Amino acid sequence: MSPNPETGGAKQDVAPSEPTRSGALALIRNVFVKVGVLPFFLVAAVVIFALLSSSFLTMQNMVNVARQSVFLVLVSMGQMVVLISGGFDLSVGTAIALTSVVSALGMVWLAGVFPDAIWLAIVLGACMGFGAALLVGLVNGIGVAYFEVSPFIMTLGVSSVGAGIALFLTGGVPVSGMPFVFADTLGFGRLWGIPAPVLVAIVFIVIMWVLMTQTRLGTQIYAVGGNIKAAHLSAINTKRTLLMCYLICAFIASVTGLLLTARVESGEANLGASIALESIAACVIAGVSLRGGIGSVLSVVLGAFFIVLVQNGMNLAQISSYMQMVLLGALLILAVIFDQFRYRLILSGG
Amino acid sequence: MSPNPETGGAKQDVAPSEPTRSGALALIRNVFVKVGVLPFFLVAAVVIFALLSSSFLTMQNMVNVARQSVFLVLVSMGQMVVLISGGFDLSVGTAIALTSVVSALGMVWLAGVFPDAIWLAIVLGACMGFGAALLVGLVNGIGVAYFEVSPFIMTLGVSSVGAGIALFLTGGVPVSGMPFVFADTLGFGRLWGIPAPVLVAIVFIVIMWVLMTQTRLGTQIYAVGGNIKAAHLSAINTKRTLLMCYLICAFIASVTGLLLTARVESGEANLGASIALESIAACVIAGVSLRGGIGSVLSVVLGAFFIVLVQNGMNLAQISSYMQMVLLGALLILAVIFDQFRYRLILSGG
Amino acid sequence: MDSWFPYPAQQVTPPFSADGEVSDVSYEALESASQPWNICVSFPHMKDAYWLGVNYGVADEAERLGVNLNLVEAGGYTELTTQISQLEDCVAGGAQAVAIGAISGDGLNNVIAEIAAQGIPVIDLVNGVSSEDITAKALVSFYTMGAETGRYLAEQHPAGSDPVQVGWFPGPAGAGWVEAAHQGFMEAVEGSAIEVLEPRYGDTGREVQLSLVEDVLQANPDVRYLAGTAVTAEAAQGLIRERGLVGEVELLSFYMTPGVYTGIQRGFILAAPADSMVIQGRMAIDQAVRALEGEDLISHVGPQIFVVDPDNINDVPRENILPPDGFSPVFSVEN
Amino acid sequence: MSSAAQPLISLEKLTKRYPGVVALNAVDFDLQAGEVHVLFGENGAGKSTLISLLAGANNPSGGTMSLDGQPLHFTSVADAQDKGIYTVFQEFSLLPTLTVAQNIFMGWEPLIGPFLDHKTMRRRSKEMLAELGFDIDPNVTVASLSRAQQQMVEITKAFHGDLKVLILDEPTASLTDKEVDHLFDFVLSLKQRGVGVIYISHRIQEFARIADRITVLRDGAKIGTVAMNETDEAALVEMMTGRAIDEIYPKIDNLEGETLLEVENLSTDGVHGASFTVRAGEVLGVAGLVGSGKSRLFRALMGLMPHAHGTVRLKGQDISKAPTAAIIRAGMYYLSSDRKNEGLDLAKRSDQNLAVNLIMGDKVPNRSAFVDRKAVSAEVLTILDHVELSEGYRRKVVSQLSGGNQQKVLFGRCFGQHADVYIFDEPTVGVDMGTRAALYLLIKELCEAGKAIIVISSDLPEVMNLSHRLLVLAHGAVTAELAGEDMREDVVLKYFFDESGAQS
Ligand SMILES: Nc1ncnc2c1ncn2[C@@H]1O[C@H](COP(=O)(O)OP(=O)(O)OP(=O)(O)O)[C@@H](O)[C@H]1O
Ligand SMILES: Nc1ncnc2c1ncn2[C@@H]1O[C@H](COP(=O)(O)OP(=O)(O)OP(=O)(O)O)[C@@H](O)[C@H]1O
Ligand SMILES: [Mg+2]
Ligand SMILES: [Mg+2]
Repeated sequence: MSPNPETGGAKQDVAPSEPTRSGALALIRNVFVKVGVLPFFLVAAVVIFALLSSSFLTMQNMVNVARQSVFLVLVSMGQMVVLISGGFDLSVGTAIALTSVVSALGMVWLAGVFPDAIWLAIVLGACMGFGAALLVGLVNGIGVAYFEVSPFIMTLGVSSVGAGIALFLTGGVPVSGMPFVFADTLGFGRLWGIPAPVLVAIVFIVIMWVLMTQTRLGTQIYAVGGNIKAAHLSAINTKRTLLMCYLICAFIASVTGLLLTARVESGEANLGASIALESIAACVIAGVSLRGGIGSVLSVVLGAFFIVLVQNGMNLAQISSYMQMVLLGALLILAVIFDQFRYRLILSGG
Repeated sequence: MSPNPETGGAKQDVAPSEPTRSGALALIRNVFVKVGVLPFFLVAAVVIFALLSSSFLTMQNMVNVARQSVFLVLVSMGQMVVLISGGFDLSVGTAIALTSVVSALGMVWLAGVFPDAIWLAIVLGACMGFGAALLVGLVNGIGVAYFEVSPFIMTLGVSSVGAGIALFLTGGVPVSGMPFVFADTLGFGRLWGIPAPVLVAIVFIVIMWVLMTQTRLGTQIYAVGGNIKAAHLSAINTKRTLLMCYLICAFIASVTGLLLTARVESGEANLGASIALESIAACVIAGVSLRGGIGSVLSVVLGAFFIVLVQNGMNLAQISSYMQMVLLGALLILAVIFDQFRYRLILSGG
Repeated sequence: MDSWFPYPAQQVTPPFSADGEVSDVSYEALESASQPWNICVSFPHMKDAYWLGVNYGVADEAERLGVNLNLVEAGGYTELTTQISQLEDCVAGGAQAVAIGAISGDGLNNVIAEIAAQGIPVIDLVNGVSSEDITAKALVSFYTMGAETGRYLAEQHPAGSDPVQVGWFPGPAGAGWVEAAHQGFMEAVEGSAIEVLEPRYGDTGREVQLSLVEDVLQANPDVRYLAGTAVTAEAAQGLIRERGLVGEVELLSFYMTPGVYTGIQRGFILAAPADSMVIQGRMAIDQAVRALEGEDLISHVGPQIFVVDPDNINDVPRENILPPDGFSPVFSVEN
Repeated sequence: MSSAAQPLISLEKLTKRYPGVVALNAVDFDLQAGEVHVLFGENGAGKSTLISLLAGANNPSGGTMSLDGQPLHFTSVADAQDKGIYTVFQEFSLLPTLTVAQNIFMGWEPLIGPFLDHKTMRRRSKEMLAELGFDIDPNVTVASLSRAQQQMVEITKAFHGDLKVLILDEPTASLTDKEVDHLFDFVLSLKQRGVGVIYISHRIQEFARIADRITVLRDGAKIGTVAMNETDEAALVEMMTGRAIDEIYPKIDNLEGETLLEVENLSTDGVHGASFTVRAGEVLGVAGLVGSGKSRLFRALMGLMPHAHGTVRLKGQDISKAPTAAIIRAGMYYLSSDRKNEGLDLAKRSDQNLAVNLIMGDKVPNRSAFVDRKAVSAEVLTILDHVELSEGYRRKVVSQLSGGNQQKVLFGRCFGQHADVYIFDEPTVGVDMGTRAALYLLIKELCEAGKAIIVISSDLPEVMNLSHRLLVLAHGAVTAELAGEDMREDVVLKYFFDESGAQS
């Protein structure tokens, strides 16, 4: 039977049936059906890159990959929330840039005002950054939920406005002179040998997992994305739920912005320019549906990590950057094709 | 009645009821309900910019605006076709870049081979460019229609692959040395005082209007985007239809690429970098639904024209670049809010 | 092949200071490296002829000296985080020295400090960073380039002469080199008869710059000069011809590309300062090898800037200021 | 029922306007505690509109509502639920991507601290489903259920402990007798507990079993309220339509023409070895319980199910491997039971929906790539007349039509092209009696014109009255093929429960 649009719909949690044949092949097939293609891709990538470059599997590089992936992992989780609600957030990059610029300006200014209370300056400055990003989320949320503007245009518009403001605030010049201790702690600090940004990411992964699977709000977000009319009829405050999604996404982007600012030790208006598309891509290859209602935190973390890992591996393997573009594009497509294939296996009672 | 998700759905062609009150206000209201907010925004923009800058309403500037808008208008029409089919095309920029690079390389090479048949070299070179772009469309279409890959990832991936190839072909250096007559004709030529690109755009507007409203293929595209399963049950070859959409979009992008190449007189791998999002924005403010099935050619033309007109006006009014970003973003949002408002008016029997 | 050195250069003392003393020197490079060092070079992007020129410089110099080269590019001036990751990856991949064409003047300081702390020499290439931890700088600042361009104009229209309008197109808003060039340009024309119009920021894509130019011509019919990125100048040539404004509106670019070079040759572009990006690339590799081998090095140096205009264009050695025709990017050199 | 008691709910001059229509025109209505009050009326009469106001899903344009004498103003469905008013919606309120258990507990999830108690949720929903006699696994996603099964979940969702008023909008539209019996038992037990029930249905024969009073609506206005024991079906129908309908099932001649469709050993997921034939000029009925595989058998035949095997011959030509579009062009037409997901383009107008089929089909000569708009429009009008869709609805967006009127549009799509075999999957779900009679006449016309007709329905009287032969399915297998005298309800029911021992 030729594939037909029937099977093109949303993914479903159909439990795979018992293994019908024995052997390793059947095992692989079962694992594939259960967890999807990303783990396989990850393993394959690790093996290939380890063969291509001896420095790939070193401790130092693993720490690098972990730290590099933090930003995309975080933003992708926020993006996921919005995507599950049936929306889109193209303004995550702007939220990052605004956080960076505002918190840097804030810290520099406050450090001048309270030279003896550096930590106070840092915390207040960070809060100003959060405030700016939450404002972005609030405007997005109000537009989408209450004015029913298409999320695409709403977040694109806000992103343009926000970028203009960030550039205006700095005149395009990076804001430097932030307290050293800020970068030393959030950017380079380590606890039990683990870089601080990685710790922050782990905390957020746990929080987001709990939020999406163990709380009412999580269920409501899935519900609103699944079918907003039905959610409305199911006594869900759809507007409030949508607003929450954009706020959550902006907040996570803001945390990312702060971590990035600590990492680069300056407030930059150009941070995060391409992260919106990248985070959506990470979500989609992790099986999040752009029509809403479907997606899981752990897959998204894996999806984002996979993208960063592949970029790292290709850099180490000294693959030319034009070739990297070709390979990465092809990999994204391949991942989704395999996922589609898995879905067919499930449908056929794999 | 409080707004509720019921009304949040797609836009609909509900015929407005009779005017219930007299006077100019009622007339405006009726026109607004009938044709949407874009014409009003356009008029407002023209008036404001004419006041702000004396050179805005000159003949020469109008010709400028017409010519500048050609590119976005064309690409937006192609994007519209894909959006109506329920998809997304993020690779229009890459199709443009590939066309530019390939046709320029082709023309330069062929002009060397047939120095006496320059027009042959130009036509063959252009065909090579079309071929490259159609390949992009074909891959997109096959991925989306036959492998059921999410259009977002498919076109994003293809866009990355294509950009890599375009850069690889040129090393990022513009391809110069194209036959002068090519640029003189397609880029700067005029017929009856109208710039050649504008003529091409007009021809395509007519073709696209006929395609979408008068042909079976058009009907099929709307049907597939409206409800792909229902279309499947109406004996529509949904896969072929989807494939056609991506081919059409790539072809129009390719024509745009050729016009741009003539305009800038060189083959550039950087052309069209931001046009994917811009064209989607133009479509959305023109009322095209990102969920598919809804959209009209003439509104999209208006939407794209509006964006370009505003950019031109702001440039003439010497509005600073940062401020322009803020204003344009706000305008996009406003346009969609008004459109939503119009939809409510229609619903409330306006 | 003739060796490229000695090359007229300018040294800044004390090194790395913004307002240090500039003195002319003659730059001498090593004949060859003692062993095939692994050198990593990081670019903001590899999408235009300017960076292709630098690419040519570093690749050819690595070849000549007999060292290994790995080149990474971040994909654009908005990709600061990518550049940081790439630098980390370079070091993890075994680079013994790195040369950086920085995206941000401040944003890379941390990663540079980390790299330097591992004893790896860091060379600041072309764009300039504010870090104290670098080993050497091989660059001509874009501030100077902007200033050279401004000075060229200011000299022709000194204070007191008839005021003239200049349209100014610095490039994408927020990029470090753009802001530097902008600052240099504005300071150089200050006090002269030059009136600079509202700067028109925009991506260095041709169609974007073309629209900006069209709009400025429209809004300011009296404009006399258009100065800006190379893309601006290249894109504007056709427009000026089409409008019949040749001779009435002159074009300037604040850096050199093959297109600008041809434009100057044909007389469509008035002038552009040459920063010899090929030589900057060569110097960076030479400095890296010197640092690795413990040789003396001039820690803050750049090729001498000169303004190319139709008068001198035929005397300028093209291979020093532009990539050769037909050169395609080299991402890795193995020796 | 004593009229002296204060009504549980009373509506006065309740009005709801939509653009161009007054969906509800100053309707008075009251509901007593422990009463089942039926709302009855043609498609588009305003029944669903009335209950949407009571359910908090919509705001009235005028009039007042009160509960226990207290005025009611809802801002949301949650509001109404807080006051004990729960609704089973005609257009379901289910979230397709969530599990059955999550759907049932949507909004009142059991918590441990701030966190969801998934275990209790699963256990309780299993119990609730069992209580209502619905055989559904609470852990599967709603999207994977058939329409009838979704209906069951929708019903289960409304049964809360603190129920005061229960509103049921066509809950039995896709159910078979077995589930209906359970549901009615349950409604009667609620009634005993003093819950007020508003019940909407087009199945008039159900009223005698549960109704106390019946209110009839027509064109948004109230025609009257009558006590069940003082009226009969004929009177109700006349109140509803304004005219008498004597016989809704027509007598269809059996032409016994040549064999058009031969199915041999067709199997797919949930269908095992089905074999049967259909001849030109006859109506083949298909009956079976919810989930027995009625739909899947014919979906497989249309090429809509993955991994189907067996042979299907249409007019002697093997079509078992052909894609759906080719099967349709070869002369088969399938009317889906799921009008929302695969039947209609909800965002388009009724006439636009019909035009698609005409443009794709061969009824209107669309010779070149261009569409003959005039011919198509003319044909659309004819079809709309056929299915009795009133003028006012023809240029309306389908999502704004009442459920029954949507079904009419869907039915109209089958006249878009010529076909030899028509498969109607639940063709009259939610359609009022008058229109059903008209649709049956259309089926009769098709059949007597020599077409082969297959009617799949969970409404047993419907299939038994229309068909010449009846195929009974149980657990995915054909358990009986009945004709003539054997087509009796008791015989059919026997095979429903798989007495032949077909594999499952
Ligand atoms: N959202 C809406 N927008 C506009 N008109 C609507 C909307 N919803 C319903 N209507 C109109 O209101 C009227 C009453 O519809 P309603 O759904 O209440 O009918 P009903 O009695 O439930 O019919 P059925 O038996 O077919 O379900 C119809 O004319 C319908 O077209
Ligand atoms: N489109 C579908 N995709 C996946 N599973 C489906 C689909 N439609 C039905 N099912 C499954 O098939 C079973 C019902 O089969 P089918 O629809 O053939 O039964 P039916 O006899 O027509 O019953 P109903 O009265 O529920 O329509 C259900 O268990 C349901 O989960
Ligand atoms: Mg109804
Ligand atoms: Mg069924």
